[in-house]
Amino acid sequence: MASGVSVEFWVATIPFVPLITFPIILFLGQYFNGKGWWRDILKEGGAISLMSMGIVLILTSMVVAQFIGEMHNGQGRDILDWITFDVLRSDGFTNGVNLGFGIYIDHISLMLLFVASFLCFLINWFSIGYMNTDKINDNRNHRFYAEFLIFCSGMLGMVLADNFLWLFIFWEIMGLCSYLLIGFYYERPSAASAAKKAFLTTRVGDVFLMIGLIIMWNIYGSLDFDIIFGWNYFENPVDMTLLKTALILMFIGAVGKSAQFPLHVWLPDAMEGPTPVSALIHAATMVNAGLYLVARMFPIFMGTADSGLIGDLADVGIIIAMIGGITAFMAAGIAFVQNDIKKVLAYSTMSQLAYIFTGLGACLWFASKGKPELAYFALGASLFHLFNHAMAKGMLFMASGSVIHEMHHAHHHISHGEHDGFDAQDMTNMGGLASKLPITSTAMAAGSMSIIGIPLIGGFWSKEGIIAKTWKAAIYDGGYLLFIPAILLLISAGMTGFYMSRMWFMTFAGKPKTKVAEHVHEETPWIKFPLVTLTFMTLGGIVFASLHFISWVSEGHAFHYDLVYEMKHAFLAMDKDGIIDSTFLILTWATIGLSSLVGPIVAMSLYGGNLKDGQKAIPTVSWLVRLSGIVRNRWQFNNKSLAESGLAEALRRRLYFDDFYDWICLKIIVPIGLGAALFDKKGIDGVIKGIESGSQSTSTWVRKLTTGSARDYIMMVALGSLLLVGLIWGMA
Amino acid sequence: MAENKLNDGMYVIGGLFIAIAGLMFLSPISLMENDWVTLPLIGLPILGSLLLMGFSSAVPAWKKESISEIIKYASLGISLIVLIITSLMMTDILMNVHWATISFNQYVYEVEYNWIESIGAEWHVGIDGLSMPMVWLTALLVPITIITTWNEKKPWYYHPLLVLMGGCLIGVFVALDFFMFYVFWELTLVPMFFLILNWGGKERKYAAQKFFIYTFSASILMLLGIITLYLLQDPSAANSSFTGRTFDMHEMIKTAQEEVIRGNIWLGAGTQKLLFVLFMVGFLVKLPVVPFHTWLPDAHVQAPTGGSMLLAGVMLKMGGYGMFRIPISMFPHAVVEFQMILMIIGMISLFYGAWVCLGQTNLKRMVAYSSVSHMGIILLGIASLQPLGFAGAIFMMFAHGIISPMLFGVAGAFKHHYHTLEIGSMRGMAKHSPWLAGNMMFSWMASLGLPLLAGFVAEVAVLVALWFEFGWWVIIPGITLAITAAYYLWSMQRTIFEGGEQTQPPESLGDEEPKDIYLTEKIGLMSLAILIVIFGIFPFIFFEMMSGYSSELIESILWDEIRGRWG
Amino acid sequence: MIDPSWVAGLGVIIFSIGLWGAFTRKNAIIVLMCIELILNAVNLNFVAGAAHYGDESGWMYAAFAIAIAAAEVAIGLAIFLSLYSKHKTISLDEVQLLKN
Amino acid sequence: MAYDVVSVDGLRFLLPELVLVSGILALFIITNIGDAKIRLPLTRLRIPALLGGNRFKWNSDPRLPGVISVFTFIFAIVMLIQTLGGDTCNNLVEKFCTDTTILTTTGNSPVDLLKLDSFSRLFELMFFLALLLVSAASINRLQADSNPSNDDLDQLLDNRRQVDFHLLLLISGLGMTIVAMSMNLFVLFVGLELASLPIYVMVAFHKESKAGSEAGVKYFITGAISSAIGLYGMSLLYLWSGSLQLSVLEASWAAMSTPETLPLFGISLLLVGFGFKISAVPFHFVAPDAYAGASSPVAALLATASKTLGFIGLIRILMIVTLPAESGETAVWMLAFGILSIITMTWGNLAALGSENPKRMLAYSSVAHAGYMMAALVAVAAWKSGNFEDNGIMAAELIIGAVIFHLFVLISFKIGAFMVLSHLETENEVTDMSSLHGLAKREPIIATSMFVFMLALAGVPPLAGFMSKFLMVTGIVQAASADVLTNSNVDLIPTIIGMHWTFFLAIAIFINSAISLYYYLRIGVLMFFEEAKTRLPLPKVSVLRFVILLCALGTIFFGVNSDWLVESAIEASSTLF
Repeated sequence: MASGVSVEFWVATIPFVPLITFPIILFLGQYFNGKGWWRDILKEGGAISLMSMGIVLILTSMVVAQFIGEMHNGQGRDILDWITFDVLRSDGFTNGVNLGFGIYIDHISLMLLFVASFLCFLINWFSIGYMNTDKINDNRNHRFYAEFLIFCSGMLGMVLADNFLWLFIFWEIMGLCSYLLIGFYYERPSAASAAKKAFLTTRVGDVFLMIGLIIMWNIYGSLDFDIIFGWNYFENPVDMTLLKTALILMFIGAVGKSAQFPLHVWLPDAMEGPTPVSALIHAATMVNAGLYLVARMFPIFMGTADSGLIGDLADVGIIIAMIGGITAFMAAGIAFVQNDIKKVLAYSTMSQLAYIFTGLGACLWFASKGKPELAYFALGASLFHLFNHAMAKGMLFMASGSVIHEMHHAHHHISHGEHDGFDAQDMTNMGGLASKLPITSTAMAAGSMSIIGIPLIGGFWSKEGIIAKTWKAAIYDGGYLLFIPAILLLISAGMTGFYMSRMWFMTFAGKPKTKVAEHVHEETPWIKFPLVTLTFMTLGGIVFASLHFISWVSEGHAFHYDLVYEMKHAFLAMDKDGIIDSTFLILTWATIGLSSLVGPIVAMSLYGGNLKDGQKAIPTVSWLVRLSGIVRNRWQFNNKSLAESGLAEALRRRLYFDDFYDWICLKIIVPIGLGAALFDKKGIDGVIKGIESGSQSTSTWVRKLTTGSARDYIMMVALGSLLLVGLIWGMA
Repeated sequence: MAENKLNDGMYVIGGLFIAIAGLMFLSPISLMENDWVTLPLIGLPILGSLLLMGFSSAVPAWKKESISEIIKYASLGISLIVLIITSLMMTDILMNVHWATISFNQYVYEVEYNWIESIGAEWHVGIDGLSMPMVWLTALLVPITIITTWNEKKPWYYHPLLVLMGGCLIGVFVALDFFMFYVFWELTLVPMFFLILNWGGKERKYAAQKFFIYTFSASILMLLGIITLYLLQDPSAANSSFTGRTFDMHEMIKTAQEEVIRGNIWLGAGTQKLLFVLFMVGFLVKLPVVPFHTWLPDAHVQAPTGGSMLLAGVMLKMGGYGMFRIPISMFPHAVVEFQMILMIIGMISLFYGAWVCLGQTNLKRMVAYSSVSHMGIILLGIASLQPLGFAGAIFMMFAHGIISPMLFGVAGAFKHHYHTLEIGSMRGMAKHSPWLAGNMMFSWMASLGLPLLAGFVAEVAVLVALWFEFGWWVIIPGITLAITAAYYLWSMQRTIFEGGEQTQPPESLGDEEPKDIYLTEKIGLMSLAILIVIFGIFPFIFFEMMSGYSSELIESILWDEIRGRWG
Repeated sequence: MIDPSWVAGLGVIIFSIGLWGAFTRKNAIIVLMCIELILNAVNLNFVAGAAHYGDESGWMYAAFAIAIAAAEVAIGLAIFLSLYSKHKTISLDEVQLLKN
Repeated sequence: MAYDVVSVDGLRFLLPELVLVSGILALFIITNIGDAKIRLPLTRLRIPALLGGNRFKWNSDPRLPGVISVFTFIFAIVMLIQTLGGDTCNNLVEKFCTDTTILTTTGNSPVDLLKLDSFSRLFELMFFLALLLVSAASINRLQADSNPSNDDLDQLLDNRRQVDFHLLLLISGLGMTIVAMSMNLFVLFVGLELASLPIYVMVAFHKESKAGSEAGVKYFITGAISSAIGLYGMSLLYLWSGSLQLSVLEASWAAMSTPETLPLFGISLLLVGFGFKISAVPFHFVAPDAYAGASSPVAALLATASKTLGFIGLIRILMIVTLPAESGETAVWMLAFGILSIITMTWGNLAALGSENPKRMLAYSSVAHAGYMMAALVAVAAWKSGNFEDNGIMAAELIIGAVIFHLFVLISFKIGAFMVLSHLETENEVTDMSSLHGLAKREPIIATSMFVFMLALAGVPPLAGFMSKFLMVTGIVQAASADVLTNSNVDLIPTIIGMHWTFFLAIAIFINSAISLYYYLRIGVLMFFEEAKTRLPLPKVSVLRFVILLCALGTIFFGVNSDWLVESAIEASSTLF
């Protein structure tokens, strides 16, 4: 990997490995379904796909090892001249404009590359344990693995692409896979409709994204990162209003993909897909694409600010932060009342992604205002949160999958395979599972803590950074509008503490609420490995931070990132000169208090409780269960009135967004379509039919003039002669 | 028995190959002029299929079944020969011709013979970057169509008719003489008329007549344009002609180009506009655009699978091809003047077509309207007057040419196996017929413009060009993309998906077991799918050629006008 | 000698009578007679012209016209006969099988 | 070169007509040869008298008259070709042409009587071909047995009916050739009557049916009135100019400085006579009735040869006599004919659209075609009214050439279509479309031929009908638009408004073509789509089938390889100007 060519080759190979593997699985599966060796040895394609992902992981690790700490400035390399053409402008032709595929490596892409391939591998592993042991999937797992692989190649390709067009292309491919995988259980109407919803909602965003890209192209004459990021705004001034518009349009695409307000409605429904899909696509990787896109805009903001166009693009940052804040708050609120374990996680995903968006918004705001250091810090915090969230949420989903899987099996065992409307995902059916599922409960606890932001655990560092930078922007840098997202984020931090704890305690603490929950068995072996791995990844966030993680994205700006400084900075709001900022000290502790104390304690008091007598939990979580028992005994809330209030109902109805969109579809869009069809049939085609019938009736009338009487004919001849005489005479 | 039949077929194909080889090497024309177009691409399919049909009609009715296999293999053989020759030509062109350097109005494989000397009509054929993809597309689609609809009724007429159709279509695409162009233009109607009339659905009688009359009516206005243009030629150009004039497109384009260089408006502004309108009416109806589109849904819904495949795949492209070959290459002033109108028509087609799709309950009707919608993109590409837009429009012609046959092939297979075309008449097709469902999904995804499938390239190119020229108008195509996704996904949900644990085949199936597609259908559809992917990932195979052509076209004909308008 | 214009004027009158009669009368024979009237008007014109110009060919035209008229009558009557044998009528109003 | 018409030199040029005359005589004699013997007076020798007595089996064969007339026509065509060529024209492969020869009356001051040039010879060829096809198609079937109740009568008559029929055909042919050749309006008229009178009879030939005699009466009465009116118009012209010699009339017309009543009335009334022949609206009313009542071959004759007669007359009158000598002047009849042509084509097509009787449909289609050709004639006047000498002559030649071409190729597809109906008549009377139902399944070749004829009538390329329509429209557009279109820098709307109004005739032709396609295609649909009552093939009538195939081949041939015919037609029309 010393020479450039081989680097290019190895990196470019990464997305193609799964791309080549998927048809093999698909066609083998189509023909050898049900064969013993196919089912048991190749795990209906799971083994092949795991192998493929293993190769990808190895390649990725090699690439990351090669470039880590070295690649401060991104660099694109062309691989394929996709289409070449000329552009005509008023000043003449630009010849040989090329839209090719190439790879672009910088720290952002390396990080996401690693996240993607690592999680893809683990979740593929998990899938073998999860999918292949469920009877409902028999004889169609090959489809799952094939689509899974296309997704992986889409994700990897998107991360590596060296221009916005190819980013968009792979982005769309992921969208397709998301559609296919959500609709994996296509026979369920809910799954089919969720798949459609996901595709359409993201498609709406994609349309804007595409228009945004087209405008970008118009502005820069190219979509290559190299060209756009290296643009000299002095020599080639651009229309800033147009650029702003383009960026906002692109952001709308990101909103759709990352399920932000108001295009968020698809994500909860997407949980209809198999749990590994939710884990990978709808929590860990694909939804990050929007974040990646926004992060990719960063050099543009820096570039404009460097060229003296300070603040011209700041509005974009505010909009992004605003959307993030609203989504974070809204999603957290809705997550309060969800009983479906996956739905809670889905809203949590939405909320956490919103954090990252807010962080990125603040980052872009700083960048545009010409404050690179703060901008880099915010960018680092956001991307770090992305990393933490991906690891934690991937694990949480897998753990929830484990729970669901075992619940399902237990139910199957008890009811002897009959369908009685039992919902294996409903947390009100669970309880006390900590004793049955030791690894799962541990993993879930770790993941939840990371998401909540319990101090010292992965997510804490990044979340803290995001909130702090948002406030910083709001308070010190004149971004008064940013107060709104900043306040919302702060409140949401507490809410996160509540709903994540609620989920954990409802599932694992207390007494079993149903018979099924009592009969749950231990996890299947394939599930354990990824959970354990990810638990370490999650808890070890600080390790990554101290491994100069943030400097990955800082492009050469040296920060003092040693552990001690990090600690001081985080907990005491001390800057590098040792001065403590009291405002941020308060803010920091408010955040910690809200998220780590208030939220969890309220949740414990409402949903916690000791296990059934005689049941013991694994030591890693038993303290939690016991703590919840204590809290519950001490403070007993009666939340009945609140739970039955209109607000709770509205939250349960997801704040009526789905109803509203359904109303738009069914009452506006579909009627317009039907109306257009009717108009086409009766109006436009009616004219044609009218001409036809008109000429038919004219024909009848004309033929009636041929009366059959010779006298009439003679008379007509006579009249005709008169007519001729008249015309000719008159003419002369 | 089956093997016996196969052998028969092989003999027929072998015999045909030998006959063709003989024709090519013994025919004085081919030998002397090195003419690879006249006999192999046009003469062979037309004469061959007429011979086959004549042979079939001579066989008494009760014996016809026994010759059906021979006829099928013979038709397939002819179409494969054409495909092989065309592919060789294409490879030759791709390897040896650099489209970026070859100048506008230059052709390869160009041959010229006298035809009707007294009026100056010639048999003039040639291939350039515009026609090569179309010719290859036609040559490709005919065998695929034959294979896909291998089991059609009355194959002794059906398959030769497809071959005949292919020959006529290639004639349109290679013609460089207006007379020849028009003759083949109208000739294509006849086989399609019979395909619809004899193998179509319930309303086929109405549909066949409507199709014929509608498109014929439009193209006679084009004929008026041809005549007017012909009369405006220099009356001393062709001495052998009574009128002294010629129908040669090559000459006319050359004259137009010279006038542009001199800074004149060839024929004068008003005349250019008049001719432009006359020609465009013919082409727009063929394309078709709203509001001249209503023949299309009727024709498509009633046409047999093979007919729809060729109709949507190639016949609609005749309109787009004609626009590039004639009005755009000859009347730059009018093109620029009418740019806005073209764009608006394109927008209406695109947008309105998509909305109508949303309201359709018939699968084929929906796909037909989606064709209308996609043809709007071609018009938009043209209206953009950008090299990229032109190249995108031409690529759209090609891409839609491989996507829409698959759409119709799938719809036809659905009709064949489920006896219905109603969307929502069934649930859970993925369970009953996974191959059919898979192909259907693939084709729909391709049609809604999924990246890395052929249609996306064209859409992106056209949208970019559109923005360059018209700015925010691009929002309408953008919305249309979403609507396109909506109607396809909605139909997918109601046809392929759902259905619960139990199967829900449509009522029209009665007690029959739902079946999956035949091997032949699988081969045909999968080969189209593979092509869609190949041209989606490697569009440059043709795009370079198209973009070279477009740039040359704009640079040598339109540039002055465009610059004049920009001031 | 009478001025030829008087002869021609008479021709106009006869022509008009003939034409008028041709489509007002039902009986085929009478219509035939009306045709003869028109032809006679023609003859008058020819004769008048011949007299006026001293051109002998005019006389010949008239002679030929008479011959043609005769042939026409012969054929006409034959056709009427065949009509009568099938329809039992020669009234033009009563043969209207073929119409529209 | 001018010859005396009754000299040997002159008659040499009339060999085709002489063949017809001898054919007529032969038909008289051969069919009457019998075994009657005459005893030589004073001897016991009984020598065969040949005429009279019982006829032999061979010459009472009903097919014999047909064979004789077919061979007469073939021989006439051979003779015709033999007279072709000459100094100015030596390559008949390139085009049909001949030197101009004028035949004059005998006497001291010879008057030009007949003119033999490419124009008249081509028309003669057309007449002979049409008559040849009709007579060939009538060999195997004539209405001899159409009325089975009269079996005994038919036995008695043997082939008398056929003899009559073919005799009429031959006589009619003679008349037609005179029309083609005449240089004198009255001679033309005599020829017209000679051709028409047998046709009246032939229309009524179907006398066993009510429809036949009715059609005969109507056609006769209306035709006679029209030709009488035409003759009256001619007499007015005579009164005006003192001669009916075309050249004299042309000169007098050119000399006329202000419009005079007499010639205008004369011309108008003359046009009525020809208008009836070509079945222009409003003189067309009887045409559908006649076509429907007559047998199909006769109807075919009406639609081709008879129409051609009318057009010869029109071309003579309109193109030679009344066309202004100077360009820039408007012919008096231009507007009238323009209006009539549009009405004619539209009326014909609209009426044909809903027609349920195939013969009536073809009749109306024939009316429409007359309209197209009239429009072409109007265009010639249009170029005269414009100011472009060089192109103008060519435009006129092209237009008249197109009309001639059309009349020529009509023989292939119009006769072909009627022959198919004739073939159907061997089975049942063709009174509505149902007899065409499912023909494709019974007789694929015949049905395909019929479809070819229909497409040719509609003007679909590459068939012959397209070529003629194409040429006509080319001529019209050229005449109407040349001065507007060249180098006009005005905008679109002024360009359209600035067109000569005859340009819209071209558009009218196109619109009508579109309308007409509807009913032509309908025939195809009926044949290829509808179910027939029976799957049995039609009775074998080999000559008829041969004729149909010949027509189909001709239709395709003259469409795909029309060069020869186009050259010939233009050559013929160029002799006029």
